[in-house]
Amino acid sequence: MILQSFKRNLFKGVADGEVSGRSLWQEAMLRLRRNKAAMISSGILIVLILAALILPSFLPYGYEDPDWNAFRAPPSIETGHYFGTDQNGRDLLARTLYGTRVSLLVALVATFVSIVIGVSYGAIAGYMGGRIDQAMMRFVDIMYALPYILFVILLMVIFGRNVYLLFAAIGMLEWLTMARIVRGQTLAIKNREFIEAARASGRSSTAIIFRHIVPNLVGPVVIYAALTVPEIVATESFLSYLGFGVQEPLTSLGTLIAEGSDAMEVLPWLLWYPATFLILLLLSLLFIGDGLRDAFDPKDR
Amino acid sequence: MLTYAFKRTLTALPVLWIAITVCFFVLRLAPGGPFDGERPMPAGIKANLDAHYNLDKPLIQQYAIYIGDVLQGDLGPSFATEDFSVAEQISIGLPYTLILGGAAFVVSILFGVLAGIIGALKRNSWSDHTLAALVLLGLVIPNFLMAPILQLLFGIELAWLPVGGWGDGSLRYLVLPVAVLSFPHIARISRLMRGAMIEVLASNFIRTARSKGLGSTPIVMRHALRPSLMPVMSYLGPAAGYLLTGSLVVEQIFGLPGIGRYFINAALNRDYGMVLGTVIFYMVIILILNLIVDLLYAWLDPRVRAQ
Amino acid sequence: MTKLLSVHDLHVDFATEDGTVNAVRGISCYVNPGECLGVVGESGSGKSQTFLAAMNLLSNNGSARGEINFKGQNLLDLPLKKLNKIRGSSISMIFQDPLTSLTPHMRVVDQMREVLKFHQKLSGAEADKKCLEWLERVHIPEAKRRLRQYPFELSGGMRQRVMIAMAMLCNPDLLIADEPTTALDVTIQAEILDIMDELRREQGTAIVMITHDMGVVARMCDRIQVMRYGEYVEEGAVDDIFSNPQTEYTRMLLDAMPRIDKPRFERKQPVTAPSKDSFLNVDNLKVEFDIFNGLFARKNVLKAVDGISFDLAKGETLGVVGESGSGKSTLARAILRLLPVASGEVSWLGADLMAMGKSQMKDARQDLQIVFQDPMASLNPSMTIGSSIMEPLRIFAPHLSKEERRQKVEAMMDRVGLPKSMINRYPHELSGGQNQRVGIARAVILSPKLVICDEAVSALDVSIQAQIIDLLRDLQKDMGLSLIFISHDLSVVREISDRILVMYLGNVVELATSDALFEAPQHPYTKQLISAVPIPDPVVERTRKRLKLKGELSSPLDSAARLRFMPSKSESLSAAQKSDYRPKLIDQGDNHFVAEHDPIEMLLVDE
Amino acid sequence: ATLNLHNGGDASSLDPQKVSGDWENRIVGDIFEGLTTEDAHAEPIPGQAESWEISDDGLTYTFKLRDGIQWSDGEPVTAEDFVYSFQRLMNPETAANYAYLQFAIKNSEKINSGEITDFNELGVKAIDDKTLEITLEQPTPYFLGALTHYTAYPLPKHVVEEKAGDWVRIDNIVTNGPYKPTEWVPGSHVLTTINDKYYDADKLAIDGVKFFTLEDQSAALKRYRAGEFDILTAFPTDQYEWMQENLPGQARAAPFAGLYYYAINNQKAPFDNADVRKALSMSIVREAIGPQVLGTGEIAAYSWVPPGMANYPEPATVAWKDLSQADKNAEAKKLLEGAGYNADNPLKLQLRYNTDENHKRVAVAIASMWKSLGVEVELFNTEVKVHYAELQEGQLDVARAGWLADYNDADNFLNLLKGGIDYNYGRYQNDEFDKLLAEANANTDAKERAALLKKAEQIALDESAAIPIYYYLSRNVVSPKVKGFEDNAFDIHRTRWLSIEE
Ligand SMILES: Nc1ncnc2c1ncn2[C@@H]1O[C@H](COP(=O)(O)OP(=O)(O)OP(=O)(O)O)[C@@H](O)[C@H]1O
Ligand SMILES: Nc1ncnc2c1ncn2[C@@H]1O[C@H](COP(=O)(O)OP(=O)(O)OP(=O)(O)O)[C@@H](O)[C@H]1O
Ligand SMILES: [Mg+2]
Ligand SMILES: [Mg+2]
Repeated sequence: MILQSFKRNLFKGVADGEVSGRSLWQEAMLRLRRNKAAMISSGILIVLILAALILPSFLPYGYEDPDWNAFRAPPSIETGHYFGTDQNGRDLLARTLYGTRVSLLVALVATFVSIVIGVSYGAIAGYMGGRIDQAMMRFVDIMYALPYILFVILLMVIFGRNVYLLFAAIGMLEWLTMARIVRGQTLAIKNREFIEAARASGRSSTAIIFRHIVPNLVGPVVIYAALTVPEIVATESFLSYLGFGVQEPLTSLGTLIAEGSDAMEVLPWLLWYPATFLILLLLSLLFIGDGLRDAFDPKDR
Repeated sequence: MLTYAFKRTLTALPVLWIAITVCFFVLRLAPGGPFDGERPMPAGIKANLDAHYNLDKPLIQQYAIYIGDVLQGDLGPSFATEDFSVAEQISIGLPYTLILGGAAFVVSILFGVLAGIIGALKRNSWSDHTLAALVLLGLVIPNFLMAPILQLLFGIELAWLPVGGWGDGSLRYLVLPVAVLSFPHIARISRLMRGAMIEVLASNFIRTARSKGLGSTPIVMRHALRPSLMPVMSYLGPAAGYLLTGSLVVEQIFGLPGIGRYFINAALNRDYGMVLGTVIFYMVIILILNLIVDLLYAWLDPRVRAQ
Repeated sequence: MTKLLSVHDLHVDFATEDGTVNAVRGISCYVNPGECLGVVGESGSGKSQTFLAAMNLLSNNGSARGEINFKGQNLLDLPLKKLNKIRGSSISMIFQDPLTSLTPHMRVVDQMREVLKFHQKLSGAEADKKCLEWLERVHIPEAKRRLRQYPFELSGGMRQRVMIAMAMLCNPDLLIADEPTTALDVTIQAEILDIMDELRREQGTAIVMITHDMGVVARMCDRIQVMRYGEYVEEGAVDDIFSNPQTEYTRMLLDAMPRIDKPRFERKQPVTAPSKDSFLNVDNLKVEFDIFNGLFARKNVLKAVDGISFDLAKGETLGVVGESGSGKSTLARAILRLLPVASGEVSWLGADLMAMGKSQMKDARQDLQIVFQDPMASLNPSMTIGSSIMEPLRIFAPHLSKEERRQKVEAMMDRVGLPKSMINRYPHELSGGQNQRVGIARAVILSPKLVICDEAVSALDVSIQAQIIDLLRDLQKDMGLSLIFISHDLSVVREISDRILVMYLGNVVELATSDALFEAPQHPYTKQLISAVPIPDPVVERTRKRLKLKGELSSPLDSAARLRFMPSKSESLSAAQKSDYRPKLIDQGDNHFVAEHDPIEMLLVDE
Repeated sequence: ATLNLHNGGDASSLDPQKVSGDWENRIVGDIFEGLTTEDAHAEPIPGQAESWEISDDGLTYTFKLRDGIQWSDGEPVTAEDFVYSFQRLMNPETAANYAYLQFAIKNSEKINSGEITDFNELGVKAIDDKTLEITLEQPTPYFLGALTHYTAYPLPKHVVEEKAGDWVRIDNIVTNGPYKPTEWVPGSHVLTTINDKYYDADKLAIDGVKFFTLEDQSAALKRYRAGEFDILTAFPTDQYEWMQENLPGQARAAPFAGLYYYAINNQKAPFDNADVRKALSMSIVREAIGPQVLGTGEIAAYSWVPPGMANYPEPATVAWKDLSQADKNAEAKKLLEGAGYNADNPLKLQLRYNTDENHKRVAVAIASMWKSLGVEVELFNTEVKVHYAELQEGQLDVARAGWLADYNDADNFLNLLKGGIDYNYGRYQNDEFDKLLAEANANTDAKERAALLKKAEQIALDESAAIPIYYYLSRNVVSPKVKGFEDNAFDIHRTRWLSIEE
């Protein structure tokens, strides 16, 4: 028919055929790059990570051995203790950098665990609904109420002390709220018509959950994930303090700050350097989280 | 709706029972007992204590005794504070906790939601980022650091507020602990709110609302707020739980008599009765809160109710 | 006469990851007070965006240049405060997408009331009264109850009418109506158009009518503006354009229009008589919804589909028509098991569809596809349309390579008239008609055996509509595709269907071959429908008379309403009997089924 | 004026037979009074008893109660109240966790373990209302001191019998000390006021005490600085220097009868080798710990018994005490090599400590000292319950422990190394040592007894049975307006002796 002849490129700005399919992920990365706050944050994060990974090998002092000549020494260029030393005469810069490593690792792994478990669990509960949902959410309620410290103690007794267990333990704690949030969103999304459309086209429940619902949850998930990081760092330092986490002479930023906060006025450097690191780290992560949310929102260009 | 609430209440009982059972046995599996400590005691004395608290009986029997007591409304004794039963201790601490946690809850929601809305409306502007950084500082500074900083600043340097304690329970004594308690929640709520609000503001029905000539306040309050509250609401259940069971750190630093300290200390002290008591208490609170949240979902989105 | 609204050299651009999209490129037009301007043109040509720009409602990535003058003010650079005084009171707009355009968590009444409150400081009972009045004017049955309902509880057409009522609440000077009647059946459409006309005549309201339905244009408009590719094609008084189109494109638009007063374009050889038990058999299907009002109220049962039976043969097209809310979409969903069915059977290729297990059902779905009524809502907002179209391939043709899939998707996009460059767009970045085509592409990409089209072409201009219909016909010819074609547009239904089923309140009132139905409609309701179809010819249209039947607007909750066409019976039955009685479907021979009814003379409104 | 006192932990009870912490001692010691009580220097002085006689064999004590002593409800305090209290203390059903402190009393241990069920067999008798006779198992030179302990406080028989377990409730409780409790909010505070029935009530300068529960020492210091507290019973060690500068004369770190030590597993190879133990002990730079690591100047411990214990003039010391650290290290290295450890085959050990900032610091410092000896140390921190549960089972290489004197006697410390008891964590076993302790305790002559104990101590030290590290310091902060606060080795400061000057 004549209609065929009307086909013509509608858009002069866009050359037809040159456009290839792009995933939400690729697109999000493109957009993230335009978010100033997120990019500055990424820069800070990268600098911190690189410093934590590379710098220690160039330092005059290690993180574990006391300098018997410099206990509680304030920061100084001459002595080479650029951030000063702690009550055991250990170089704070080295300890801060190692602490950053540990905290980053814990945050990363625990966040990952909490996202994976929380998202799947919450989405499944929300989508399945009814009894399954009730049962699954009551389980979460129970987990909230049980004193997790006890479980950590038990885990340590059963499996012995190791850092991976710590990661898992913290992750196990943090997924609960993630699951609740995801479930709440799922409840709202599953009634939308496009889910019905997906069912009509033969998608299995699993595929609907993971291909249709979860991508629409990216916003809250990314944001909440970023929000859990500070909590994870704090929990880690508490568990470490009780002896369930990383052990001396290793340390973490949370632990350094907890120790430093007691001597805030006397040995201020013990607090402010690690605190600066931590605050920079966490703020960057949070801003990146916000940026990622914006980037993943197709309606928000 | 009512039937739903009723059904949920019924299912709460088995859930409680499971929680108690799991906790009971986990508690006993953990190494260390209530009477271990810096001060060792001779075996004879320990045997007397065990007998006194039925700890010498087989575990199953202890369990049966405990469940029997609970069914009669008796949460048993606490090892750490012998003059008060578990139930008494919880009831003594509860008013303090309710006031503190309740105030923090309200403050968190108010400021969190407000900051979130502002963030969404001024998205990615200079003011959004500054506000975000400020609010987020409350989250990234851990409470065990935030509390002493505020104490130093407002209690000692400026001497505006008392450093700690409950005093006569007047507002002056509440300001700092409530602030420390609510900062992280304000931050979380505001971020969740901002994200959801941005998403909602881009929807078609907001376009309709704008086409009606509504200003941004009615658009936000009437059209955008409720759907954006969804993730916040999901978070509120747990958050209220945390706040009501208080925070160990805040209570310890400010020397407040709430019940938050039991939740970790009892476990660390292996104060079996107290741990189980707090678990039951916490469980009830959580079940109630989450029921409320689930009912509120239906208010936020009527399509959920139709289910 | 001073112009009320004049657009001068308007450009609308959208920034996308694939470059800038120039959606509107230098449009100029105007409307005079009390005038009705018809805006027609190809789907995606920028009709909606032009007027969204005027309302300052472009989406985030869009920007407008040029000049839009309203009563001497340039709307494009008016401060928000002033603009808000105008929006909703002096200018109001009816959006194309009624499903997503109402706030889901607010009751209808609350959404309507706030307009009055903001612009006229009206509230309380007075406001309620006005809202109710308007809902009644747009013929929403049981308006009082509907006021208290949430949008998702209304059918597509009802939502659209709520939008319309809301837009007219403040007696605006300018009403921009973007496809205001696509989801309405012809009778209601006619009523709505009457109301608009009345408004125009009595209050001097100017109307911009964006539509694909040349019949509507012919009826309503004084002038027409034709658009294509974001540009102006032609403009002129309606009679001139219809009688003497200047451009090829306009002529084509007019020619491609199916008309019920002319013979069908292309006779297909009638399919062999439907063989029972072969393909799709629907037997006494019922769907019920529980309706709750408030926390403590008793629930009511709404019988949305109330015992429908029909058979469909391979390669056959069954048209389904009926007033808005009569249960067409619900029927479609029920057949596909997207809704719990109260009772009844659906057998598919001899197997009981309702009893199928998971994997069987999945296999069946490969051959059973649906195009949803609301194109936007049925697309995953976080998926590009490319992947939405590709999705069935991912499920049922996993053996294909990525590249092969992409080629297939592009080929399909091409066949439904979507440029390949749109592959990375998200649903909200497309026009209504473009989204609808995405839905169609997704449904037919697997060459299924049955496609249910729920208002599948309502948002398409005639040329694209014809293209889609051709596509469906080709599929029918090549693969023996069967269609259930739900539409309010009777001309299109007639054009495409072999048989047509007429629904009223969840029941069948007439079922016959297309020709039989249109040439010799039997049921008064069918007759009324056909008489209300607008004809795209201003001269003919203005002189046509429509049948008007007696009786109240009917509600599916009112079980006696089924006897609307049998007042004689209704009088002889007790209340209880009334609610159980269903008019019987009587075979008139020749596969023509008609429900019991009184003679039409008894039903006509005396004039 | 009311004294605002930072009391640390939350009191678990006001029943003197149920408590066990020093924070509880501060409260119950103010509201009850035993036969003897402490003066401002924590030395025993007459309390409810105005005088006493001790039989020559040191086994029988006869106490004469003061005239007119009364419970706070006006009932007289009688000898019978004391008999009742001691019987209740030993009653297994009471499950008093500190009952063993009075095991010197005849038959008490047997009653407590249920061996004797007739409480009248207990060596505590009322001769008449005013006269009380206590018989001991064996002569116990520190017994008068032990009677100041809260386990020896009388209980109001008339109230306890009537109200049973509820007698301690704030509405019911009746006391005989200078103060009586009037308010108790668990987790917050206990408030006391003057008991005007107390015999010295008119001499009390302070109207009452508010004992605040507050475990966070930094927070307590802040409240002190804000004037909310008058006395802190602990402070963070890091703040010591700062306080000396900014709150001159207010922070007090005084010698305290307590030992901080590392238990070392005498049963497990290679620590069963005395040379290995000795090497580890020698290489610790004790002088660095107190002043440098902790910053409060704790005194290095080379003996097992802290200096200044009553009837124990001079503790034994390790032989190598006065060597220079270099020599000590050289010697230690040699000893380790002798035991087969060198750079290729380093000694490996796990050092356990329970959760605490100071324990951690000490462990870190000592680990690095050992490291310089070529020892590989794994630091192992656990929460206190697990720590002690596992220590009692003997699961350790080297582990931190500490002991604060219950009563003023060397025997209290030496007991920690006695064979066959649970809290000899290192499972040190030396028959000679055990024999000497038994002999000493049977000896009524204070000098001879001291010599025997010292001999035992020397044996343990020579064998490096455990590793003493430092002697505790008591840490208090006292507002300048509080007068009468005397530092003492037991860190007991009864409110009776204090006054506030505005
Ligand atoms: N947010 C956006 N981003 C990019 N392109 C857009 C966006 N919104 C609309 N477009 C494009 O602008 C063009 C004009 O859209 P518009 O909605 O005005 O079409 P229309 O004429 O109303 O079509 P229809 O009749 O199908 O509704 C379309 O091609 C559409 O793809
Ligand atoms: N989820 C629901 N809850 C309650 N009522 C519903 C629901 N969905 C549909 N209905 C009601 O069922 C009836 C039939 O609706 P349906 O959507 O099938 O109508 P329709 O024939 O498709 O109308 P339209 O032409 O306007 O789209 C209507 O009265 C509608 O209000
Ligand atoms: Mg449009
Ligand atoms: Mg429909």
